[in-house]
Parts: sequence; C-alpha cells; structure tokens
Amino acid sequence: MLAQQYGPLQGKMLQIMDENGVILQTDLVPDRQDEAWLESYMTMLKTRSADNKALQLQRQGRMLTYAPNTGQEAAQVGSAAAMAEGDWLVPAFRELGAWLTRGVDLERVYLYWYGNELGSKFADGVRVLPISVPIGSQFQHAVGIAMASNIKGEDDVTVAYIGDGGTSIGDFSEALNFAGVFNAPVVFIIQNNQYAISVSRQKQTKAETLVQKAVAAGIPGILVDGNDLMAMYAATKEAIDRARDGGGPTLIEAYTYRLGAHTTSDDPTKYREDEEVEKWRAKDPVKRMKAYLIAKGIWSEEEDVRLIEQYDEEALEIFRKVEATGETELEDIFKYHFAEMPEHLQEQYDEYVQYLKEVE
Amino acid sequence: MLAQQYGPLQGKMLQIMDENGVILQTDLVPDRQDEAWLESYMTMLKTRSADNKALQLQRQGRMLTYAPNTGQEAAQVGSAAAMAEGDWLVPAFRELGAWLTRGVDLERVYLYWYGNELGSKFADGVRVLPISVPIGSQFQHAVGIAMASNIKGEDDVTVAYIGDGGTSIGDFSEALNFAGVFNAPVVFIIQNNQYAISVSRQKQTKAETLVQKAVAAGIPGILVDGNDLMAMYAATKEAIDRARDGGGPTLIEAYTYRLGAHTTSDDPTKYREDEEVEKWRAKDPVKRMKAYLIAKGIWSEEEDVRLIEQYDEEALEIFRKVEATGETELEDIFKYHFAEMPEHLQEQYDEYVQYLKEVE
Amino acid sequence: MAVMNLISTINHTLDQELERDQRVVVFGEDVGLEGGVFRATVGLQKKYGEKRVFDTPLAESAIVGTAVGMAINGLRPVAEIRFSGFMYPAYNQIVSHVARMRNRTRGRLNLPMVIRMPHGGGIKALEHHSESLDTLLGHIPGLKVVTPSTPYDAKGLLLSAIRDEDPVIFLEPSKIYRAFKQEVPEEDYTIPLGKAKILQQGTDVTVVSWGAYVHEVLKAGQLLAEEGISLEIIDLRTISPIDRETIIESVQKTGRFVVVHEAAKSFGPGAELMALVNEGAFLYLEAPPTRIAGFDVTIPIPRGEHHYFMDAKRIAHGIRRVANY
Amino acid sequence: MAVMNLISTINHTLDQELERDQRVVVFGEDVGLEGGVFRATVGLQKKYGEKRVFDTPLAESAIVGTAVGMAINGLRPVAEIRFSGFMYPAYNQIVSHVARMRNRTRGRLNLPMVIRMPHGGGIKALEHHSESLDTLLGHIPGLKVVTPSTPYDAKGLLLSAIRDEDPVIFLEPSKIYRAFKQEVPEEDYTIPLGKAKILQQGTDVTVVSWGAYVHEVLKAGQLLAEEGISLEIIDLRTISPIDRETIIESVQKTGRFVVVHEAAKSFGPGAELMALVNEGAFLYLEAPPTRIAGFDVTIPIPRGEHHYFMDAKRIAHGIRRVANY
Ligand SMILES: Cc1ncc(C[n+]2csc(CCOP(=O)(O)OP(=O)(O)O)c2C)c(N)n1
Ligand SMILES: Cc1ncc(C[n+]2csc(CCOP(=O)(O)OP(=O)(O)O)c2C)c(N)n1
Ligand SMILES: [Mg+2]
Ligand SMILES: [Mg+2]
Repeated sequence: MLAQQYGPLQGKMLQIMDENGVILQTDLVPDRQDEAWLESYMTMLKTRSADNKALQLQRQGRMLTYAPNTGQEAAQVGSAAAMAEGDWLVPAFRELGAWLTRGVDLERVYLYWYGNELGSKFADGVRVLPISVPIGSQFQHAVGIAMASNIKGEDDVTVAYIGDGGTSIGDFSEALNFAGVFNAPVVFIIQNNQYAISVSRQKQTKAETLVQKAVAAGIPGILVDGNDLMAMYAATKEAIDRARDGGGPTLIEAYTYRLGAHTTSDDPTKYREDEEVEKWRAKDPVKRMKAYLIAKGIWSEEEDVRLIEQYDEEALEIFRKVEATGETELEDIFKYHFAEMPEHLQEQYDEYVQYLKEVE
Repeated sequence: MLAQQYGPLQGKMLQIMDENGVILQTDLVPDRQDEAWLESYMTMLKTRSADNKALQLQRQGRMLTYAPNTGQEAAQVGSAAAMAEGDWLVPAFRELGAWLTRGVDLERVYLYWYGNELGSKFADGVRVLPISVPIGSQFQHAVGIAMASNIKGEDDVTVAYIGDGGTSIGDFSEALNFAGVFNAPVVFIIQNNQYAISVSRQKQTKAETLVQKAVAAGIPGILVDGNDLMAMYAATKEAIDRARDGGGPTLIEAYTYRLGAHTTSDDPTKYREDEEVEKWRAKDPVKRMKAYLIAKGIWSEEEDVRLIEQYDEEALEIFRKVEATGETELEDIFKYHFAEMPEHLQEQYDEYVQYLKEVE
Repeated sequence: MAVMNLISTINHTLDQELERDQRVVVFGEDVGLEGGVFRATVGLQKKYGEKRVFDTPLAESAIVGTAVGMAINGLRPVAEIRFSGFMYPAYNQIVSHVARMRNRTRGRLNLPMVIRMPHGGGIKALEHHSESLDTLLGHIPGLKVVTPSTPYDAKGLLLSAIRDEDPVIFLEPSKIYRAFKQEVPEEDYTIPLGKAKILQQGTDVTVVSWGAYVHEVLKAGQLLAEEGISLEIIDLRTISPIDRETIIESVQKTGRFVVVHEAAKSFGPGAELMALVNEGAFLYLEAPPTRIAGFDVTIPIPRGEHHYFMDAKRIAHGIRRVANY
Repeated sequence: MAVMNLISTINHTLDQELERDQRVVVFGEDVGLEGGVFRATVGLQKKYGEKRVFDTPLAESAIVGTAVGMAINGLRPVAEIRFSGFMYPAYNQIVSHVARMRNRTRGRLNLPMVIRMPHGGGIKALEHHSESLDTLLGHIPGLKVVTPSTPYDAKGLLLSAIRDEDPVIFLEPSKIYRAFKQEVPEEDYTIPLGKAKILQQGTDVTVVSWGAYVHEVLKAGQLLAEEGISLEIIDLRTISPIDRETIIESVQKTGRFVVVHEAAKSFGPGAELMALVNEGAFLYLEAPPTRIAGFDVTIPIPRGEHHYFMDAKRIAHGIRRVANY
C-alpha cells in the first residue's frame, strides 16, 4: 500500500517519474493505457493554455480577476483523472485542471472569473461543487456528501481540494475528524503550493509535512510529488479505491508550487525570490510529462505546438462568448434565493424596475 | 525527555505510581518534598469534598447546577501544582482541582455554579481565566496570553485545559497550530475523561490517542496516566520548563475518567455501564495517593478522616456565605459592559428602576 | 390525537418524518444514543438505526457543514445545535453556504435542510444557553427562520420546514419545552412558513410577539382586558420572511403597534417590525410604534436572569402606555 | 500636515501608535512581510520587528481568539481580518468572548483590542468580499463598532479605538480606500467614539449614513439642493452605540428622516435608526421615517454589482419622495 510506504511519518515522498520524465519506479507505474496518459497530458496543456489566456485577458482589462494554477496541473489532473463517473469533486478555488478533467466547461470557469454567478452553475450531471471562497469550508461539504453516499448505500467517492494555507483553519481539522469517525468515502487533497498569498508554508505551521495532519484524525495519509502526474494518479486512485471499498478517508499532500501570482492582483516578487521560482520551474509538471510521452513515441514537439495553438484559440473563443454575455440580468440577483421569491423580495425587485423606468 | 519516551507515537503512557500507590519507576519520581506531595494530596481531598458538597447541595435544590470532577483530581492538581507564580491558568469548565491549586477561592467557584457572575471575578493577582463555556474557545486565549509573554519578553507560562470532546472543534486545532508557529510558551492539557456528555471518546475521533493530535501542529506531546498525581506533575513540569526555556508548546493527554455525571442534569446510566465505572473507580487518583502517603508514613487514616470532615464543613460554610448573597444586583447586569456605561444603557437601566418603583 | 408538550411533539414529528421519508437524517451532539439533552430525539436511533439518527463529534461548524453536503447529495438533514449559543461556531457555514448555495449556483444546488436549536432563555442555565438569534439569522438573505409557540404549531411548522426545498432554521423556545400540553393530531399536517397567526382579535393595540413570549403577551392581554384595553395579538411564527400583510392590516385597524421580544433591543427584531409598520401604516399611527424588548446587555446567568426577562405585568405596563398615548 | 488617502492614513496611524505605545501589536494574514493585501501595514514590520507586526496562519478565529489573550496579558492588539466576509469564522470569539469578557468577570478583565477589517463592497471583488456587518456586530452588547468616511476621521477614530479600554470593531470602507485624499494632521488627535458628525446643515430632511455611502449622500444632497430641497446630512461614524441625540435633534428640526445604507434592508441597521426616530421624535414626523437600503439579497459578484449599489441619483430619488411626502 502506497499510503503505508509514503505515509505521514515515513519521511518519504512518492515519486514515480523524475523531473525529466524518466520513470524512477517502474513497478509503481499505474496500470493505465497510453491513450489515457496522453489524454491527461492534453488536459494539462489545455489547463495551461486557459490559464495563460486568462492572465493575458486580465492584463488587457477584459477578465475581472483570476487565480492562476500554472505549476499545479499534475496535482489537479492526476488526482481528478483517478475518479470514476459518479464521484463528486469539491474544489477550493484554483482547481482548473480538476474541473476540466471532470467535465466542467471552460466557459463556466471563465464566467466565474469574469464576475458572473452563472460561472457556478455547472451542467446537470456534473458532480462538481462551485468554488468555495471561505477557505477550508468546502471540506465539510465534501464529508457530508461522502457521508450521504454511505447512508444511501451508494459507492460514490468524494474528492476535495484545499491549499496549504487552508490546513490552518478549524474547518479543515473538523472535517478530517468527522470523516474518520464516520468512515466517510472521501479523499482530501492538499495542494501544498508553498504559499498562502504571501505567507510561506513554513510560517503556516510548524508541522514538518502537511500530510502529518492526518494523524490527528487517525486516518491514512500520503505525501506525493504533486508535479508528477503518475504519482498523483497512483496515490489518488489507491485512496479512491480504498474509500469505495469501505476503507474510509485518506489525506494526500501534493507537494507542488504555484509558479504564478496568487491572483492577478498579487505581486509575488514582494515575498519570494526569483531563484526559488526558477528552481521550481525546472520541476514543471507539464514539461516532464511531455518528455515522457515523446520518449515513449506517442507524442511529438510538433503535435505539442499545434495543440497548444489550438487550445489557445479555443480558450479565446470561449472567452469571447463569455464577454458577450455582458452584465448579469437584474432579475437574476433576486430570483434564486428561494424556490419561490418571497413577497418582500418581489416588491423590492418591482420597485427597482419601476424606478429604472422612471429615470430612463 | 519524557515527551520523547511517552510521545504521541510511542504507544506508551507515563505512569509513575500504580493503582495501589506503589512507585513503578523510582527514577521518574519528581524531585519534590514530601510536604509538597502532601499539600497536593490535601488539595485533591479538598476538591473532592467541595465536589461532594456541591452535588449534595444541588440535590437539595440549593445549588443551581454543577459539573463534578470526581476522578479527575490528579489530572488537575498534578498539572497545576507544576506551575510557578506568574504562570497563567486557562480552564475549560471542570477544573476545580486546578483552581484550588492556583488560589481561586472556593467561594468564587460556588458563586459561579450558584448562577452568579461574581463567580468569575477572581481576586486580583490570581492569573486564572474564567470558565469558558463555548468548548475549545479558551485554547486560543491561552495561546494569545503566551504569545504576549513572549512579545513582552516575560517568562511566564500558560497552562490550558480542554476535554476529550473539545479536541474535535476547530478552535483546538487552530490554537495548537498557532502555538507551534509562534513558539508560544503554553502547555495544553487534554483531560480525556472518556466522555463528552454521552458521546464516548471512541465516537469523538478515530485517532488512537488524543495526544497524537499534537503531530498535526508539529509540537511535542505526551500521554500520561491522568489518575497518577506524580506522572501528571512530572509531565507538566517538564513541559512548563521547556516552554519557559523557549522550547515552545506541549500537548498533554491526561488519560482519566469522569466518575460522576457530566453535570447535575445528566444521567450517565443512559450511556454507560456500571461495570465500566467500577473498573475506573479502582483507579481512583485520591485513593492511590493516600495509600502512597500512608505507606511513606507521612499520613494516616485518622488524619484523612478528620481532614475530610474539616473540608466538608468548610465547603458548607462557604456555600452558606454564597447562598446569603442572594440575587444579582440589578445594576450589575448593566454596569460592566463598558468602562463607562453608554447613554442608552443608562437610560434602559433608569427606566427599569423607575418601573420597579411604580409597580411597588 | 395525543396530548403532548412541545418537546415530545418535536420527537413525535421527527419520528413520523423519519418514517415517511427515507431521505431524512437526524444528528448532532448527544442526539443518537442518549436522545438529546432535552430528549428531543429519544428513541429515534433505536428505531431508525445509527445511519439515520446519530451522534456527531463536538463541532458545530462541521455539523452544519456536513449537513450542507448531505443536502447536496440527496438527503434531507435535520441537524441539531445543542443550544442557540453554540450556533456561533457554525455561523460561517450558515451565512456563507447554507444561505447562499442556491443563489450562488443560480438554482442548480438547493439545500433542503433544517437546523434545529433550543432558543432563548428563562431556563436558569449558564452563560451561552439563553441566546436570542432572531436578528443574527433574520438579517441573512436566503434563510427562513421559524419559531413555534405551541406544540400544535411546532408539528405543522417543523413538517413544513423539513419538506421545504430551502434551508430553514427552526428555533425551539426551550423555556416552554415542557411548560404545557396541547392536543396534537396524529396525522400529518403542515403550517405554511411565512404566515403569522392572529391569536386574539382586538381593537386598541396590535401586539406582535413569538416563541415563549407569546404566552406572556396573552397574559398581559388578559390583564389589560380587565382595564378595557383590547389587544390584537399576533404570533409571528416565522421571523423571516415576515408576514407583513397580517401585521400591517392589523395596525391599520388598531392604529397602535407594540412588538415584544426577548432579544436585545438595539438592532433587534423589534426594530425591523417597527420599520415595517412605518412603511406600511404610517398614516394610521396614533402612537409611536413601540418595542418592549430585552436590555442591551449580555443575558445574565440565573441569579440575575429575572432582571432580564419580562413578565406579563411589565409587558402590560409597556402596552398600557401605548394604549393611553 | 500631509495629504493622504484612507488606506495610507490607516498605515500612518498604526505607525504612530506602534511608535508611541509599546503595547500595541499588529497582525493578521499577510499583514507582516507583505504589508497587507491593501497595504494598510506596509513597512511596519520592517520598522517594528516581527514581534510586533506579524503574519498569522490562515485562521480568523485564532486571530481574534489570540488577540483576546494578548489583551488580557497586557498588550493592545490590533488584529486585521482580511475582508469583512471572513469575519464569520471568528464570530464565536467575537460574540462569546470579545464582547463579554468585561461583563463576565464583572470588570476584572477588560479587553483593549481593535479588530480592523475592510468593509462593504463596490470594489468589484468576488463573493464574500463585499459584506456589510453593521447589524451583525451592532446588535451584540459589549461591542463598539466604528466606521470612518474620510482619512481625517479615520486617524482620529482609529486612535480612539486603540486607546479605548474596551474592544472596538473598526470597519474600513474599502471602496474609498483610495478614492480621494485629504489633509491629515501629523500630530496626534482623537475623535470621540459614539459621536456622529453633521456634515451639512439643512432644514427639510435629515439623512443619516456612514462609510462609503456618505459620499453618495453628499452628492445626492447637491442634486436635491438644485431643486430647493435642503438636507441635513449626518455621518453616523459610530454604528454602535448610536449617537441618538444628534439624530433626534435634527429630526425634531426637519420633521423628516431618511437612512441610507449598504447592508441588506431587512433586520438591517436602518431599522434600528427608524426605531430610534420613532422613539425620540414621533410627534415631529411629517413623513414616515424611511430607509434607502440594500436589497435583501446576497451581494452580487461584479457583473451584477451595479444593480445592488446605489448612486447619488437613486438616493436622491428616494429622499425626494420623503421631502415631497
Ligand atoms: C476564511 C478565509 N480567510 C481569508 C481568505 C482570503 N484568502 C483568499 S486565498 C488565501 C490564501 C489561501 O492559501 P492556500 O490555502 O495555500 O491556497 P492557494 O491560494 O495557495 O491555492 C486567503 C488568505 C479567505 N478566502 N477565506
Ligand atoms: C461549542 C460548544 N458546543 C456544545 C457545548 C455543550 N457542551 C457542554 S459540555 C459538552 C461536552 C464536553 O465534553 P469534553 O470536552 O470531553 O469535556 P468534559 O465535559 O468531559 O469535561 C458539550 C457538548 C458547548 N458548551 N460548547
Ligand atoms: Mg497555497
Ligand atoms: Mg470529556
């Protein structure tokens, strides 16, 4: 069991592929078709394209704000790729790679960062929760969803994400503890990208690893190279399988790095050295997977360039659609608070519409 | 270092004295005068007397309500006895033994359970916080006090208490984490008395021990027989010394048992077996310390009986004083919200006084 | 038809709904094995099993937060918070998620869930066991807040709450849990949320109250009737959204308005009702809309509690002034 | 005398007070090394060291809870909550301890502490970054709640808040952090808490507002002045306790009252002000006391934000009705 070998107190990190895409531990390579790896890789590429495009658009003043995830693609895509059809995904707010893997339309994501609530209205059947801005609070929803699966006798598993900063807030610990007590089929993934805005991982907790927080709840944990798609897939798959088989929750620490800014309003040079960033850039999860696939002979530089171009274009096209949506409908800010609009809200709406007519 | 030998992951519990008061580990007996042990024992006796008296009075309908601590005297007195003069004590709500050790008047304690806020007004110089009803919230105050000691360059240490149930709430984890990050001179003591009202320790968390929750914050921890006065003293003393020397926080799990009800409105037979209670009664912390002192030749049955009688009488006398205080002064419910009473409060007070005059 | 007090009505109602709807689950601290410190859930775990009626660890945020998840995943959670004073640790989940999930997702994810809690004081309990949350919950867009004043209403309102497609906060006046009994029909019935109830028709002053205070107001009404002052007494029943129509119509008739509540006065629920009366019946007013409310203090613990709580006499005193204005 | 905007005034004031009083410590998420996401604390860690100005882990409850402990142990903590929307996890500490420690201990333990937070919306931010907490904090006995509308007031009020022997919640209208500059004296001055300020004398309608909306109201005043409607405009400055005297006197003069606020209408701060006016000036009223307030909805994220926030024109429209009533 990986979670034993690379458990919270083993002082080891699961790595299957090195920084150059060379397999380090052949026996640990998950049993998965080449095409599946290629597909995951493509999702990583798509994620990065969408990310770059969003940043570019934001600089042009067209996108409202954006939380980039460049550098964290493997942590997200690798974990989400291990999920099965009915499984639930509960994100924090920076999980583009996971969203795309799980069928969330990029259009919705862009709508959200464009500042429109419709960006949180995913298609029916997409078992993905909206962004949870209050850090950590989503972990409890994840546990509740998982408990419900148990109660209903269904075998769906819930996968939830949080950041390194999020591990400090009470909701995180409460959620892990509940999950342990109720043996909830949930996989908790900490994306330790080393920063919570300007606060470094070292200032966030004295714990040597974040995964050791699993010990507090008496649940298994595993420390994984978050920039290694295969390792992330393997660890998550094992945890999901265990959960589905009634083995309860697992905490995964994906050791990774946010290469970009916290959001478009953040300037990371204020709190970290370029040197550190460069060191991590060498560990780029996309680059290493690409090297692996090319070495395997199932991908090429040319295809790569072409696909990136295609994704860039698609992203821009999608954003154009989003941009065309313009402003939120007035009615929409009233209509969705309750199944039926209560009288006082209806009245406030009507009065305002009346006012708008009067001043026109 | 005890905290290493009996640390969270060692699977061992520190015990210095066995259930019959026989020393198991001579080398671990703390360097402390016989008189000091005797004094601590007397405090335990006094605690139990006060406890019994409160229960009796409550059954007579004279005390409002009461949270007994019979069975937990060693955990409380042993730990508080290890504190030095300027140290701060931050209780949960069941810490009679600790209060008496640290100079809180029994009168105040009785006043509190009699339903009077004056019970939370300790004498100046008594560095003890009032009861904190919202479970767990006091741990953060403890960390703040300890951080302040650090900031001011003072070497006082803060000792804080919580129950097993309290370890599940977010404030607990946040507090441990803050303490670790800021290297706060604080000793956290979990009194694991096996129940949070009716919820057993086993249903509270899947963690095998509660002390392993220290791992989440990267701070040392130690599991202690909470019914062993010497072990509690030794573990707390070591933790306090370490904190005072700049070594930061420690988590102590005092493994003990609430022999009585949760409070006077609780009926424990609803959720636990007599058998279990009897098993624990054999481990009574008072009984075993008494055996030790008698065997040492510094205490006798007769003295014991006499002292208990004396304490019983004193407790009753103190309660009579409390009973005589009667109701809270009207002014007191208004006067203490701010340094100066704001106009609207003054007006509400005046109006009510006026009303009372009118209806008389 | 059985004669029941408020707490046994809650138990009976949860029992019936657990039986009727497999999606209903009931949980909280001490809710399972022990059946709740007030015994609201006594016997239910035995009957429906540990999967549907269970104890949780001590963590209010997680109690509410997991309920959110359960509601999303097809259940109808009925979560218990031990006392309203322990709602605060869950406030982030309540405000940020319970109240907002439907709006956030533009209707895709709704949360059919109930948060029950003993509410208010007057039970000679320690600090934090007597809190009034009317304003703190009523002010949050997206929440419905309900409180019954009788066993009969409790059943009808609780069934409505559990069957509602949106979250409902169900505040149970602990002071009257066992204060009196009433006939409660065995069969299923609901009382619509958002509708106040006129308890007594009258001509001189409209008096609105809810929860435990309703009964003091009714007594005050008797005292004043002897003096020839006729009260129209309204039990608000739903704190949010408020049934303005019933209140405004009444004030238009009586010309005088008093609200009686337990919560602290400033920024309290009485202010909202006074505002509504200003907005809906200003020209009918023959006296200033008036609140008879808690002092702006932390509710005292028992030896001072009587200073805080108002009896019928004091309420009558306040109403009399308005009547004689 | 330097010309400063609101955010740099906060920085300047904290700087001066850190210098003057060794007991003052300043902390919160990103407050130290980075100097705050709004740069309220920029440069302060460098100047005063990591012991007095520091970053905390991400945990609002602990930020407030540790501040309580620090205040007990002789410091004067000034804690920052990132945005008012992240106050909720700290609500238990605020309500149960910050507001109550003095009363609980009958005066033995008081808490000289300040909780600062960017407040309100209009800054085109995501969910939970635009919350108005006026009612949720104002309703709590034992708290003082303050909000400045200008850099000049910010300095005087913040110094009063830090030097107060009791806890003060200091709400900073983030919308106007950089909206305009003003001369702010270098020297030390305080503005008393609990005192409103008459910004403009007038005869027809008393209008009360605070924070960012004050500036829209002033503009509305200009629009209406052109129509011959004269407003008396009052900046509340302290949300709790409210300066009733200033308001009542004004309403007794004008006979008309309007409150303008950003928070949701129902159970909002406007209701309290209307109630006070009812209580203090009923017989002077020539029109119903009126609130011009936020809709009872979750504040929309940016593409819908403009629907929620009111401009001077809309405010003027509302006031005009009252003037012409
Ligand atoms: C309860 C709460 N407090 C503060 C914030 C403001 N905030 C937004 S993101 C962030 C840092 C999160 O760090 P981390 O959890 O490591 O996630 P990352 O941004 O690195 O993905 C903070 C403090 C928030 N959203 N919620
Ligand atoms: C936040 C909060 N939730 C619920 C309660 C109600 N309550 C009072 S004591 C208690 C159990 C505490 O158990 P534990 O921490 O083990 O302490 P013990 O009573 O055993 O000393 C509960 C749930 C409370 N006081 N505070
Ligand atoms: Mg991070
Ligand atoms: Mg316990």
